[in-house]
Amino acid sequence: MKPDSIFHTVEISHYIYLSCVLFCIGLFGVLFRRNAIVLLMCIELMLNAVNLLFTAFSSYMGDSSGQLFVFFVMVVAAAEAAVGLAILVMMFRNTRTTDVSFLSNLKG
Amino acid sequence: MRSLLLIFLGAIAILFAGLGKKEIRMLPWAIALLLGALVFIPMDWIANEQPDWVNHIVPYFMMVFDRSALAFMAVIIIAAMLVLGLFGQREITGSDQLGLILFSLCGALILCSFTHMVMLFLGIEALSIPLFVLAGSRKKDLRSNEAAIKYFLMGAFSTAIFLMGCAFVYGGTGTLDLSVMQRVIPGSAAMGGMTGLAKTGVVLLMTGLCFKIAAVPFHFWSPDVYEGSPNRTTLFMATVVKIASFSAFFRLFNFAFSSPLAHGNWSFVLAILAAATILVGNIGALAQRNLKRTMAYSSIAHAGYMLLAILANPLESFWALIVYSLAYAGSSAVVFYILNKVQEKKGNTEFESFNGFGRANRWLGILLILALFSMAGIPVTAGFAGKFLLFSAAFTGFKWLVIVALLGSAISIAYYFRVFRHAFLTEADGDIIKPEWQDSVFLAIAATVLLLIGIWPALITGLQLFELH
Amino acid sequence: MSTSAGYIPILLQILVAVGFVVLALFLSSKLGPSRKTVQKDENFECGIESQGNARYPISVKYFLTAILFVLFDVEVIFFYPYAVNFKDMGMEGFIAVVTFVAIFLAGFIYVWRKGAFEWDK
Amino acid sequence: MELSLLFEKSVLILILTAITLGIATYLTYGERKVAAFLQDRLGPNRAGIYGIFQPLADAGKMFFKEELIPRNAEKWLFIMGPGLAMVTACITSAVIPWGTDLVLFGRNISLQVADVDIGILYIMGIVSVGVYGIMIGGWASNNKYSLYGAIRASSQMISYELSMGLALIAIIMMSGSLSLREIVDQQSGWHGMKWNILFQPLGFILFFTCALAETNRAPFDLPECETELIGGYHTEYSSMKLGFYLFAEYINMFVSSAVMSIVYLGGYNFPFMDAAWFSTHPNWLGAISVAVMFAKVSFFIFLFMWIRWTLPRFRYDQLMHLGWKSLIPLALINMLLTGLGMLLWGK
Amino acid sequence: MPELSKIPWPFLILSFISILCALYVVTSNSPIRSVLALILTFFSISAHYVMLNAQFLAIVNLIVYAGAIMVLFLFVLMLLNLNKETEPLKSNKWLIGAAVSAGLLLLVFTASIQTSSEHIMRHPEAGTGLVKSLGKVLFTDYLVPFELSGILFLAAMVGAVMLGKRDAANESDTEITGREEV
Repeated sequence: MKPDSIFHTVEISHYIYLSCVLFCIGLFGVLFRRNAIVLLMCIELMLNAVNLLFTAFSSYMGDSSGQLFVFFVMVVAAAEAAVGLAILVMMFRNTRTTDVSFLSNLKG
Repeated sequence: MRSLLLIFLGAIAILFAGLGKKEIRMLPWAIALLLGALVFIPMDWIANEQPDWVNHIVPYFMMVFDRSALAFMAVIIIAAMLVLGLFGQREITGSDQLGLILFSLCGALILCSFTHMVMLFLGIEALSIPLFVLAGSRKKDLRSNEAAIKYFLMGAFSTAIFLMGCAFVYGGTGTLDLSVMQRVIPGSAAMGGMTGLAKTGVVLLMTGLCFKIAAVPFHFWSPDVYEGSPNRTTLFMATVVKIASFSAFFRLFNFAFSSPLAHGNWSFVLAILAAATILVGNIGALAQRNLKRTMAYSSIAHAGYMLLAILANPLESFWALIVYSLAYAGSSAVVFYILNKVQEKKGNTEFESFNGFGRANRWLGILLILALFSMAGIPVTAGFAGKFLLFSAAFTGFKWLVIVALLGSAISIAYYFRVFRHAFLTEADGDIIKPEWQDSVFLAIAATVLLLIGIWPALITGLQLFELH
Repeated sequence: MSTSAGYIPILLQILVAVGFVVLALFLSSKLGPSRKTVQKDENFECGIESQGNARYPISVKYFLTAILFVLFDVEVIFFYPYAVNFKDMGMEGFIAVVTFVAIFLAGFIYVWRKGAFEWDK
Repeated sequence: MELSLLFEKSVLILILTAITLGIATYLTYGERKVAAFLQDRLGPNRAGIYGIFQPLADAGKMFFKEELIPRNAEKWLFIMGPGLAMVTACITSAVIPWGTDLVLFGRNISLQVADVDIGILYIMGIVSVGVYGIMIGGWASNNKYSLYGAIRASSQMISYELSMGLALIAIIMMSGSLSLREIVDQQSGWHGMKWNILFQPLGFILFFTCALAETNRAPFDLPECETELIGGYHTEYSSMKLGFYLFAEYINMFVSSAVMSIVYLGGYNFPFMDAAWFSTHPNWLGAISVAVMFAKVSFFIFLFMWIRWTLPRFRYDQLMHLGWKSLIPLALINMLLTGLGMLLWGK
Repeated sequence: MPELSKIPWPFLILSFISILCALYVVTSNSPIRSVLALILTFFSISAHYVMLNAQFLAIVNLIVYAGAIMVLFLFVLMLLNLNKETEPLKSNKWLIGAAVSAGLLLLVFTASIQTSSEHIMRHPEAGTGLVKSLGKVLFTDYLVPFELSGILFLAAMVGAVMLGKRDAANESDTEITGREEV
């Protein structure tokens, strides 16, 4: 049981694959779902995939700027989510739904 | 720097000054603030001794206020002044909206001056987050709500894609600093240009930014959002946000990814996007029956033209982009002002509402013609100067694209003419609109900008920008 | 101990906790009697029949609290890396943080004056 | 990490979990005895001498009670709620150092499950995740009272989390590290009496108030105030699931007492622990330090109970006003003053 | 694609959990369950961070995402009672379209990874992810972004209050339902 050595045998490409897969799952959700809250969750998932990728690069390259970038992504995502959910609640108060397809009042 | 600080502090001051009061006129203060910020720019311009920004980045600052940044900042502040000046009298109810606009403006100014991906990202967010709110600022209006939610979802989604691009570029180059990136990104010749990671990253970055500027095929959100948002916010999005995004696009792609090897990797994709944007924007605009939607599509088309500047040699295209942005901001402001006034009278922005407008209001009619001419790119207006400069800058590298752009401009004349026809050639009696004196001042400024640059573009292009490289 | 390996005991503790909880829940569900009746499975509403759906929308104040919590919480997170480095950074770092606190306070006071914390109205 | 260390940690974890559960069980007894003492009654005195077996009987009963799941409830979430509450309560103690190192079988054995770099942030993280158990349980019950209880609980917990974090920052500025072990060791000066509470009295009061609110203890027990909400978020629960919610509350109380002892009262430090004799008898030192630690924890637990049986309950608006309008500004001021003080009079 | 047998098992298990939970997030019909699955995803990603020795990020991820943002999501879902509202899923056409575009993107990614990424050497230095070293960089190199994010929060607060607060002028305006709260 040598976890340190286990960590060292993970290659960077594994992390890239993983976060690409997560990103694409999130993207799929954004394209497929239409409940606004679920859409927002899928976007958060995509952001997390990005964060994972940044962290992997940063810690493999021994460069802290990637991790700081992730820090900023996280905090900004929080601000974004806060504003987004405020908008959603406002919309819900007017329409009683968060289904995005309801938004067909505006033609595409 | 000083302008940015001034606007930020002013925004906070305005927020707090308006607290707890029902009716307070903060608008003059906001405009004074912008004027103050604008005054700083020539001062900085003169003081600016940096010949080459790459080697003179203030340590730890992540922003550099070189002359190219200052030029964009000036355009953006002028555009913001037009937005506030022309739409301030009725629509702004609280100081919170004004504060949000100013915060957003801070983000826009950062997009002119970043030298680091973190600043680019934060700038985009600082620009967008207040706008999500502003788009939905008419809380009871369903369309405004929907515009807000759409704009928000598209914004968040494009941010995710943009960030993925950042991550790939970071993996491919090992840095987030633009000046380092510029050195690293070509890769070694043995590896054949950029690494695969960096290539994918650049394409993803491009995609993310194309969402922001509403380039085809990532434009689908913009007509809805433009139509649903309050008019002032729409104008802000169409001018300030678009110009700031282009500034970011220009800075990122022409500084960080500008080496010949790298350029070849992304320029072709971008050229195709530009061509598609021009065609889709113009053809889409033809099909509309509503002036606000037409303007939305025409703004997509304008984004297409402006993409030429990013493709072309930055030394030539920089001033072209500035002139074009100014022309675009000025003419949009005029058209949106008239559109807003008509909407107040008639309740909608269908073309029919404009019938007889030009006969009823002589001066506004002339202004409308001027603005439309400028948008269509007819000589002696700023729009013509901008288009001419843009097309000639891009002509050396992308002849076919310039031909597409000319074709697009030809199409655009058709729908601009339709506005003209409704406003001047129909028999109906239009409503008489009396602009308040403050409005007249700003309309006059817009008109002056359009005419002056149209007649004498060297006023701007003659400015000495130090060597970009 | 500042490597990833230091977290293995935490993982173990999580496993132990989860194992205990699952086991106890399972045991208690097997050990106890199970005599279901219609009335016993009703929701409790002080003895009368329950009225309507229990999950109906609720005051917007709670959202506002949660939204503001998210924003302030993230700002508080920023202070931790500072606090750890506080001694090394001296006055310059302190001024930077005071600036940030000023912006924080500006937001806080604004929100306060706007009445977002008023619960008695 | 080699196997022997892993084994050592496993034993420590098992002992710790057992102690935690035992303490949680006996805290119910303690609470009733304290209440009886304060109200001049006898309290439980039937099962065993002084009723000492009462909690065991209670716990046994929990197992054999019928399990009720309301028809309209979301079954899995309903079960998950108390489980989550219990798990989050049980894992918080992982970073807490319980005493100085022991020397057994020629090995240095640390009485701390994991000394990680993020130390106290781990506790903050788990506390912030602790909201879910209550929220999910309350919502899944499909009962109005449960939902109200859950909303109140979560709003209250998130509100007080802010000032808790801010109060901690002043401490971290003094210690320069997030590791709880470091924080304790730095309080060992002045012959083991250099406790943080001497420098941070305001911070201590803030933290203590927040701890009361985070554990939903009186006077902040609005989520379960019987007069308004029947049982609050656990109205619909019975048998072991109810037991878990109650246990989780007591475990949280225990752990937050431990955290407060460590952060403000010097943890396992005791006066004259630097005596020369101890350096040659590390195991005595370890044993006494553990005893001291538990004495401090007991003191805090008694304080919790004392407050519960003395103070009346807040109103919800008072609770939120206190959290947002008083504690947060105070915590900010405390933080800035600490920073300023340390810069000016260089510590 | 790398051979599965060569990948260390802790990484494999964690990745499996992440991907499974992520799939559940996008396919589940009940938004509440999506939220819970997303929280689990965040936990597994935090575990990845720990494996990468980015300890500070791991805990910030938990506090910010799992402890704050997701609480907000759960609040919105529970209090607006959105769970019962069955979301009509888009048609199969959409499903195929979405799957194809996501798959294509994944292919592009895969292609780009295969041509490169060998150049990223593993750096043995372990200290970059610790609070202390990150904090040092944050308060020197990243000072301007730090202050800027303060501005961003200020803007977000103003916006959230503007949208969320009832207008004083119009009392009947904004309460979500006729029924009052607790």
